[in-house]
Amino acid sequence: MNFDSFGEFLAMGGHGFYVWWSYLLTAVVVSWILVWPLWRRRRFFEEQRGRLRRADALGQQTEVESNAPET
Amino acid sequence: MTAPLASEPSLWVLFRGQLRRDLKLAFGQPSELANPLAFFVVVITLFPLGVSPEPGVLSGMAPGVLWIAALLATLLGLEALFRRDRDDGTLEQMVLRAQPLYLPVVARMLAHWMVTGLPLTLLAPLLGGMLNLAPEARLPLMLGLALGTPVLVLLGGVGAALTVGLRTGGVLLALLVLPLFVPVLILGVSAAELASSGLDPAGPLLWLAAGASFAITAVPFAIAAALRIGVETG
Amino acid sequence: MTAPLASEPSLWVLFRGQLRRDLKLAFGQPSELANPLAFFVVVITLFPLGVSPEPGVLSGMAPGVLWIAALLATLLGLEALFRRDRDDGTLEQMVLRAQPLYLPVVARMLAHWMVTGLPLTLLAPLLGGMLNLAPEARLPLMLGLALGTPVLVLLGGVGAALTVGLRTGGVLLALLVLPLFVPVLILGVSAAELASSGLDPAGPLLWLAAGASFAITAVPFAIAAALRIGVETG
Amino acid sequence: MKYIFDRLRWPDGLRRLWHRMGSPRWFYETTGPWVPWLAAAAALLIGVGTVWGLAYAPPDYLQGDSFRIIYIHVPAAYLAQAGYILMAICGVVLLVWRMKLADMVMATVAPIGAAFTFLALATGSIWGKPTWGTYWIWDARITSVLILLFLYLGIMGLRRAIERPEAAGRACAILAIVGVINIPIIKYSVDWWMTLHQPATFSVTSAPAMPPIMWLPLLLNVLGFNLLFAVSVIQGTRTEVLLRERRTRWVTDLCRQERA
Amino acid sequence: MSEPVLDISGLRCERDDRELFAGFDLHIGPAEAVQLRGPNGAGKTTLLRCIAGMHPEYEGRIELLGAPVAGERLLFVGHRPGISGLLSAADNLRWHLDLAGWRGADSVVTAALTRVGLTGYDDVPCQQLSAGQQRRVALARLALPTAEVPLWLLDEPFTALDEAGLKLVSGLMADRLAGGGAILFTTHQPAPELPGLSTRWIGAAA
Amino acid sequence: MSEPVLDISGLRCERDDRELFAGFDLHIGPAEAVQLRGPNGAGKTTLLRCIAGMHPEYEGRIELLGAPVAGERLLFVGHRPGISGLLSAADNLRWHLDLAGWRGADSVVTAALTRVGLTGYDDVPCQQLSAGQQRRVALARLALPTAEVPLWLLDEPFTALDEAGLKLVSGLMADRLAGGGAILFTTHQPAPELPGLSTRWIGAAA
Ligand code: HEM
Ligand SMILES: Nc1ncnc2c1ncn2[C@@H]1O[C@H](COP(=O)(O)OP(=O)(O)OP(=O)(O)O)[C@@H](O)[C@H]1O
Ligand SMILES: Nc1ncnc2c1ncn2[C@@H]1O[C@H](COP(=O)(O)OP(=O)(O)OP(=O)(O)O)[C@@H](O)[C@H]1O
Ligand SMILES: [Mg+2]
Ligand SMILES: [Mg+2]
Repeated sequence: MNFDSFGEFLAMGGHGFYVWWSYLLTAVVVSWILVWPLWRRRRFFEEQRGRLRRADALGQQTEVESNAPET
Repeated sequence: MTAPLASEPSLWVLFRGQLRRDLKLAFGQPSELANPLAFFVVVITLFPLGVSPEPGVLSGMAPGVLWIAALLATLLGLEALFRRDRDDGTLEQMVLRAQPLYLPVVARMLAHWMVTGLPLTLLAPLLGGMLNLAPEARLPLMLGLALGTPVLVLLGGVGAALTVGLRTGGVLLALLVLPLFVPVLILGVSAAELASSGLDPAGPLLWLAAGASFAITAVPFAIAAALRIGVETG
Repeated sequence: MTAPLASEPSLWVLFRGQLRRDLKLAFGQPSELANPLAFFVVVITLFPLGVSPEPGVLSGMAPGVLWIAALLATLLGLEALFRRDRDDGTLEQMVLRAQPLYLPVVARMLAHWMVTGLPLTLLAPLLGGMLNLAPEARLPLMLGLALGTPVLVLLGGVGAALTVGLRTGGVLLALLVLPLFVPVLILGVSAAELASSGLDPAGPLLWLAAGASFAITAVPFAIAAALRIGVETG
Repeated sequence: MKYIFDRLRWPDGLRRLWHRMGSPRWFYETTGPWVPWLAAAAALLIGVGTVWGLAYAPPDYLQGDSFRIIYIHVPAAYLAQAGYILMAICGVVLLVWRMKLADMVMATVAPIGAAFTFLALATGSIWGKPTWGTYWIWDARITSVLILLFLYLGIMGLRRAIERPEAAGRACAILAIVGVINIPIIKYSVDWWMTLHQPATFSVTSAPAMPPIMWLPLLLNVLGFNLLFAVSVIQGTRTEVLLRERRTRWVTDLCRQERA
Repeated sequence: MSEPVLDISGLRCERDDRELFAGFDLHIGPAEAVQLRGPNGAGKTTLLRCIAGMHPEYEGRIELLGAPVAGERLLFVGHRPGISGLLSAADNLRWHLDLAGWRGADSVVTAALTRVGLTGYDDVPCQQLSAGQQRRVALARLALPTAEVPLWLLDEPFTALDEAGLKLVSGLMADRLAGGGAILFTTHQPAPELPGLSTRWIGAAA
Repeated sequence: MSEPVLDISGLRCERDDRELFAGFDLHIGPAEAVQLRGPNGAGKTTLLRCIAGMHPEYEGRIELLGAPVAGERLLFVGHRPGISGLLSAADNLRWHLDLAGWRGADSVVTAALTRVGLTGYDDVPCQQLSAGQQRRVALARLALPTAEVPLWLLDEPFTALDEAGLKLVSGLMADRLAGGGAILFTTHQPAPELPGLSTRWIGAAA
């Protein structure tokens, strides 16, 4: 451990402001990067669920590309 | 609250409708709001690259650079300002039906300003910082931009309206309009420079304010008249 | 000398035809040849006004200013470069029938260069003189412009082709294209500055020459591919 | 290029793998199980590296404790460039082999790479204040990272502006390729130009040779951020696959399962 | 005969030193429709633009309900659709309402789109509609409340329309006639059946 | 039956998640003309663009004389005229010749303009022509020597044309058929009399 107390650790030898700002910013950006695709994925499933429910309620086959190529 | 048709047409509806339409055309999605902002940062980057990256040199050039960026941004969208509307016939309809034509013209110019002058004014402190602008010059520069960019847009609008039906677009238009921009440029730059040498920038700013109020009231009439001519040709 | 249709289509005819058409569109009358020249004089005037009229400051800035004027001129006409053709369906025909599409693309870019890069290159000694450019820097500046402006036009063409069918024209286009312009700007400016400090400007000029020859051979393919996409959307 | 590639005598297995890799469904189903493991490894590496870097590494003899920003700054700067190159490679694959998956990866990488570019700029300029006394300086590396950010923003803007995903993909591929040719040119020209004006004072390159206790956490963080990048790209691409293939049977079935 | 809505007398117009028409008289009363016919280049569009006030170089007298023509009292649908391809149909129509300063609910836009058979297409950018659908958007203006003006000027309204579209549009025209409006229109196709329709030839020698 | 010029089988195309046509087959032999019919938005223009290679998102097979379609072997006249309004008719046509790399005298341009009844209008900017005259300029391409290609794709060629214009253009089409070409065209108007003409409906339910 390079610091003697937690207060010193926070102070970072007078550079605390800069160091903690950088790390905070990084934390925010990184969590955004990680959460965004998951959020989009959840929203997609919700939408599709709604669509499928509507389609089922109408008693129709959902439109499905029967011969969609796999590549 | 469906009003009967016989009621007096609403000027406010006319203005708001045009503004809404033009903003929709400028920003399809809210994410596109970032484009003008990014554009200004790129333009500013050209100067350290082209002229000199030294903080001392840059800080002297800063007001001029920001103002030249404003001219450039105003010029860039100018050719398309009425051309597309003319081509698809919406300009015709506007000239025919809008009563008075003054209002949609103001709305259109306001929309153009919101893509060019407004973002630049808001970014000015940041861009000034990147160019080492003296801190005391920041506010006068912003004020100058806030007052001067509407004038640029309006003067540009006259040029755009005059050339709307013509073949020679871009270059001729720029040539018409740039000399008109010169006084604004001079006043805006000198406000910032006075402030950075510790003097009072009120003089040029007042002139700019006077120019802006005159331009806002009078120039749209000129644009409207030019548009009528542009529609007749075709 | 009416050739039978079955004869091999002539590439030269294709190239020349496109060039002739584009020049006709750019200069309806010979008097319009003066417009680009006047435009540059006006643009150059903005810098002494906006930044500083002192000869010492100006002469240091001169190469940067001229190069930034070149970027500006290239940008200004860019949005209209393919847009009008797309709107009236001639772009469609070009993509369908031109074989190879490469040639009319080169012709179009050449025409655009003749309105922007060429007049600037020719005017450079005069404009440099107005900005107190060191005499020994004139030739390198001209050479740099002659080699670099074609690259600007070509890179700009990629941006114009990519955005041809889009609503967000001007600003997005500038944003796409300006970062690509950076190396040209740097090399061009540094050639002139090396020369004005008495050093040999051959290095950057050779790089520019290499860049230009690469760009002229390769970039039109990218433009052609982008145009195909632009036509498909319609 | 495709011609040469197709003529080469690839082992059958490799060839099959290449073709299978083109299938979005294959990608979705194969990479699913990877994600938790990758994420765990990333968390571990970054956790250890960061705590080590923040709390245990000794302060720099010149910059004091502000140098601890390096543990995020360098990985971010590195990924900013790697992301763009990845995008351009995907662009080539898309244009030459018409592989839809490449487009989906490209679409996903753009915002992630831009985010890392932004991070590199932000942490760098925050770091600049204590070391150089100013948040912004027109140094070579900084300027070229700024331009890189604009290249990213341009690609993202272009993709948003084009309605048809097919067309958007190819347009972005063209731009990414033109851009990637420019990246080294931009980097070297800026480097050379700015250093012509700015002698070594602000040089970022002359990092003092660090003792292992200082660079080991950096190494851990670089590896960790790489894994993080991978996790994020894989997750993003998986979502993109679902969105683009929403009308195929396998995705509909998947949605039905999700519902149950 | 009731007081004419549109009253043209002694109209003369030339273009490129060629006389298009001279001594041209036309009187259209309320609930009357006139189909203007003539070969390509005869001057039909020019005549409509003269009436709308967008071609001031003519001699003669044009009056709308006894007064000089004012843009707000007529509805002009020209060769150019007056529709922005970048905006959706609903946005375009909303703008047309706004232009007239019309205070009212958006529901009239949906209703107008339904009248021209475009239900469900209201939020697609018009660029992405077929030629006939775009034409229908332009003509949906005829179904807006702001279309209740004394005179309609329609320049080849049936272009690109299929048979169903033609019926819908001629239905709108018939409604306007029933409401006491006057219509002057051009078309090279056989005109639809309309009450009070007459034909007027112009410059038979092109 | 002789070898077909245009051979389409199993064509399927969708737009905005709506299937326009599927399992579409069409074979056009030399000297045959097919009029494509269908309501607005049925997909006629889309089909023509698929054939011309300007709409790549389709499934199925399209062959021109047994090979994939190449732009130089067909002539496409779309909704957009392919004519620049800023240039004169002659310049426009000259450019169309140049595009095909055609080495020959300018006299063919004058001849083509004469064939569509535009004698004397060759040096007016097309912007200043009437709608029908502009359409005629676009169609004058059919009378150029470069129009002697196996397949013509004409999307509503008769728009804005008067009766004389319609005759001239159908005359050009008949000539091409006599020369062994194939024509696929759309129109909502009654089709002109042509030898070897058949009608093909598409997506009757819009
Ligand atoms: C906005 C400002 C800054 C930007 C955009 C920036 C950008 C970069 C880039 C692109 C790298 C290279 C990573 C690689 O090799 O792949 C880097 C590395 C590095 N930067 Fe920064 N930097 C900035 C500010 C700073 C500051 C203020 C310092 C500290 C004085 C600094 C110290 C370092 C160090 C020590 C490295 C690693 C050594 C090396 O690879 O050369 N940077 N930075
Ligand atoms: N650019 C486009 N982008 C997306 N969808 C389009 C586009 N153009 C047309 N569509 C859609 O494709 C469908 C078919 O259009 P198409 O133009 O092929 O019809 P069409 O049969 O030619 O009709 P018309 O008789 O009106 O010309 C329409 O429903 C339209 O909404
Ligand atoms: N913008 C213009 N400038 C100059 N002359 C024009 C312009 N527009 C049309 N003309 C000329 O005026 C004449 C009449 O054109 P107009 O458009 O009125 O004809 P039209 O009867 O509407 O024909 P069409 O049936 O083809 O629409 C034409 O000979 C044309 O050359
Ligand atoms: Mg007409
Ligand atoms: Mg169609």
